[in-house]
Amino acid sequence: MMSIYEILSILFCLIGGFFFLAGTLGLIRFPDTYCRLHALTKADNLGLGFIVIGLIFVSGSVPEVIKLSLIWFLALVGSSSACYFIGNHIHLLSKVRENRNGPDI
Amino acid sequence: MTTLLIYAFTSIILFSIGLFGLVSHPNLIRKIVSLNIMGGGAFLFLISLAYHGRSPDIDPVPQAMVLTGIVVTISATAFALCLTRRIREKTGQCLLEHCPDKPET
Amino acid sequence: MPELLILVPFTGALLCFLFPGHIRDVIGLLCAVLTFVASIILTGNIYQNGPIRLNLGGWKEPLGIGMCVDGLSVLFIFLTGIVGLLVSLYSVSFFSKANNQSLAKHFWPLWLFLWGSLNSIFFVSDIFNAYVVMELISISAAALAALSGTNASLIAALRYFLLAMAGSMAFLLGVGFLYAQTGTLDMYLLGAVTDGGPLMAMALGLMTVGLIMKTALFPFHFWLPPAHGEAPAPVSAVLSALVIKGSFYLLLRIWCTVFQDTTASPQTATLLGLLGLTGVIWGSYQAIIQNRLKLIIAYSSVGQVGYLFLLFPLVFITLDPAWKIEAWTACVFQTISHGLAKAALFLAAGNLIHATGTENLKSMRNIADRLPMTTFTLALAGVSLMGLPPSGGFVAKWMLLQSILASGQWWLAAAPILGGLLTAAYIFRILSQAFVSDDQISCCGHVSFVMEKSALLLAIFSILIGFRSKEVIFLLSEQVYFVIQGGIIP
Amino acid sequence: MGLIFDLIIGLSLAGVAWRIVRVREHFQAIVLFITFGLLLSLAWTRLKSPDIAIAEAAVGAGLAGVLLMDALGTLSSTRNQPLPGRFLQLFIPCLFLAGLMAYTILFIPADFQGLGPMVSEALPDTHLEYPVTAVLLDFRGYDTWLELGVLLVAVLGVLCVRQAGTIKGSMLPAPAEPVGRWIIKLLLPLMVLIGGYLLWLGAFAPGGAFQAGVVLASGGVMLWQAGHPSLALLHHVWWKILMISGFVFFLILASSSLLYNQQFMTHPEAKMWILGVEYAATLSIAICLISLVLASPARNQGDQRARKTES
Repeated sequence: MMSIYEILSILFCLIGGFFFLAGTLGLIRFPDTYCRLHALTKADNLGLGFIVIGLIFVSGSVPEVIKLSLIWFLALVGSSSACYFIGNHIHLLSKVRENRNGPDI
Repeated sequence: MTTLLIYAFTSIILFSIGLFGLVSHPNLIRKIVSLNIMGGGAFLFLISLAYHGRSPDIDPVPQAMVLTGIVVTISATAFALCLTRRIREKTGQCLLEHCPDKPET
Repeated sequence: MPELLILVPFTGALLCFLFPGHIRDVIGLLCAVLTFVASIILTGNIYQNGPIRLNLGGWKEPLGIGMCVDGLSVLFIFLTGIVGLLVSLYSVSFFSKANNQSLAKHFWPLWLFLWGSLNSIFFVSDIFNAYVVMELISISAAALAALSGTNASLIAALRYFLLAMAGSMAFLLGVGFLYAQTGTLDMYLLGAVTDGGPLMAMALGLMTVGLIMKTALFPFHFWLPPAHGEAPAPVSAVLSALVIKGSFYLLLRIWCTVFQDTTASPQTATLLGLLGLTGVIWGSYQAIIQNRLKLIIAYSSVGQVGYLFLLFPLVFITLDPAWKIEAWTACVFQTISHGLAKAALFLAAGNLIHATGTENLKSMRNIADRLPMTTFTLALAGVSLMGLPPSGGFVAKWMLLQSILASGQWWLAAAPILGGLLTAAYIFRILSQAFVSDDQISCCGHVSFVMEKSALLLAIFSILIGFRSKEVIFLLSEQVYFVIQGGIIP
Repeated sequence: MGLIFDLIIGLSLAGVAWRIVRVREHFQAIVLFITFGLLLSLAWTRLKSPDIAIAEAAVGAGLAGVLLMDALGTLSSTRNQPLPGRFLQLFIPCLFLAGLMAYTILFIPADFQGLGPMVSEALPDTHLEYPVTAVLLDFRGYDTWLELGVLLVAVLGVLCVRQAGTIKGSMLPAPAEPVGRWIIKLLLPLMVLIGGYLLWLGAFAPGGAFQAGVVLASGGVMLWQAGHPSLALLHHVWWKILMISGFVFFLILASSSLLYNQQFMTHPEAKMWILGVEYAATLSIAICLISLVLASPARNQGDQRARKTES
């Protein structure tokens, strides 16, 4: 017999899994890097958040809850800044390319 | 027993793949990456043994050996990469082919 | 006492890393002298009192790491001590030259680290510890090989280093296989395990291949000539005389203690002997056709290393224990006399190159007139390499030939005979250029007293060791932890 | 259930390794290598070795990735590298070797014991509660000492290859980025906290000098990557002293054991020295790893080239 918490936990983890799947699909199918970044950071963070919520339901103690939330928070910080760096780099690269093409034409 | 077998087989495969990469790739960075895969294989073998031991706890000796090994390998990798960069800087390529020195002053 | 041999060089290396300028030379030299004295005392100690074993941290063997010091280790320690001291003396003078000054800063800490780790590999009695020490040796040796900073030396150093790392990885996996079979890491406990089995055989294969890669046995010799030939003279001397001996020592130790009774098969031993034989002929032939002095000497190392591997078929196939011991002694003797002679040759070559400013054999004419001392050194070291009496090389090759004939493996006799002739060919090639008088070449730079004398002393030692063969044989047959016939002295 | 998980990890490890070796682009290979490191640390976790998982995640995936990326950055053209020829000549021997070793593995004795029971028996004598730390710092302290030596020699070797006197020359931070500065402010205190926590934990739970050292090192590398000049503020003499501190601590211990006429490398029975060794080792592991990453010979030239292309 499963408790309501366990059922909720499984449900949230499944939802999280779905978002991860969607994010991965986006990573594979989207045409350029900006879109891919978009898919990765948004969908995956959401997926991770749902999984964390799902795990919080079955966690035993308060420190565990804090640790889980910290994981989500750190992943958010990491992925958003990584997204910024990648996006910025690509932006700069395209600018350099434009400049290079300019005098050639 | 079977967990041991799965990981031990994986470790052997990793070691051989690393060896194959080391001998087949002319590029130095790829050679160094392959060496690291070889190292990963050897470490995995030791840890799968540690897990396999009869006592209830994991055998700590292979764990300590692998920790030592990881630090040794990263030092060696850093040193090899530094040599590679220096070679790249001086000869303009990342290969082990001999390149005559510029006449020294 | 054995602890000091590790502590002193390491302390010296740290101090050399911290202090600038001339203090560094003084510290380095002081440590070299201290280590030398310690190695002489230790050798005497072991000669009189027999082997000792230390348990580090006071923990008994399967748990803690042991250190074992026996006749075999002290012979290598002794070799390292002499070569180390004289190379250190030489380098004080060598690196004080204007164009080399900045190199001394890197040379001293690395060299002392290398010395300390070589000493600790000669005490090794734990196979994982051996892996760590080998990495220490490879990194410091590769860094030293890259010291001169030319393109060729960088590439040679990296090639050596990649090979050495691959060898270490194979060794590490071998350690894993041994641990899986026996659950211990101590060499002597491993030797006490009697059931062989495929795990032990695989471990033997992996470890042997890993170590012969580092020792530059024939199919894996390709890294050696460039790495040793491109380094500065004192570094080449150390690399050729000591570093390859470190991995050879480990190979000997492992074959004689861990695998002797269980796994070492005649086929593997024959294969190693065959590779050694090929190495002798191929290396010596290559040495003859080279034109650069240091490359000749480096290829000669390939050849001389080949001799060492004749030990395996002789010791592991021969039946008569007396001849086994003879062959065993011969090969270790060869290691020592080659180490001394090769170091002398490289240092002398460094003097010549320093004086003439070129490495080309052809443009080194008439040096006998101008650098008689260095020419004499070359000749003396050459005598030992060729194996003419009464040098150390002669004793080694004579015993080797005797035991080959006694063992009935006739084909092995090709190595000392052909190898000796080919060695004579390239040594005379160097010397003949030395005596050609050529008035057009007028040089040359001044070679300092210390540089000439330290090379000469090494050459003299390589001859003199021939007169001390009794003591060496005693150390190798009585004062070792294992006996050649099999089994362990409790 | 566990077996399926093991199989998935094993297969993906092998698959990723194969891709790393066979993929055309170097950049892709390095990204895959970072993935490989993460997968390996997953395997360590599964094999109940959290210490190694931490170290692998920080070293194998983190620092090695930074090092490789940095080295790759100096390669101008990474695209369209031809795959090496002679595929079969090399592949078949490797396959043969793999088959041989795989066959050997079947002979691992089922009653394999290892040294685990012996360690737990002797554990009370060490005054430590966590066996891995006890093995590292006490039973096999000599290995750990030499391993600190390997780190130090690698730094010396890097200096030698660069023909540079100190690590200081390359300590110029990367150009500052607003987001980078922000993330540093947020994450660095956390990393220092985690490092300290791991260090403190080592006496009785997974954690210890290595793990703390590599986490601190990753923090330091991040600090530098983000363009923060604080690392360069440390005087180079102090830098050297911190770098050798772990090795020196062991050296002092080993020498003092000789003075007391005890066995080599024995220590007085006090927790103080173990703590001292751990702290010193952590610091020197961190500083040495940071130096290894920062001492990149082509950096200055590469920056100049980049500036040229920008202007």
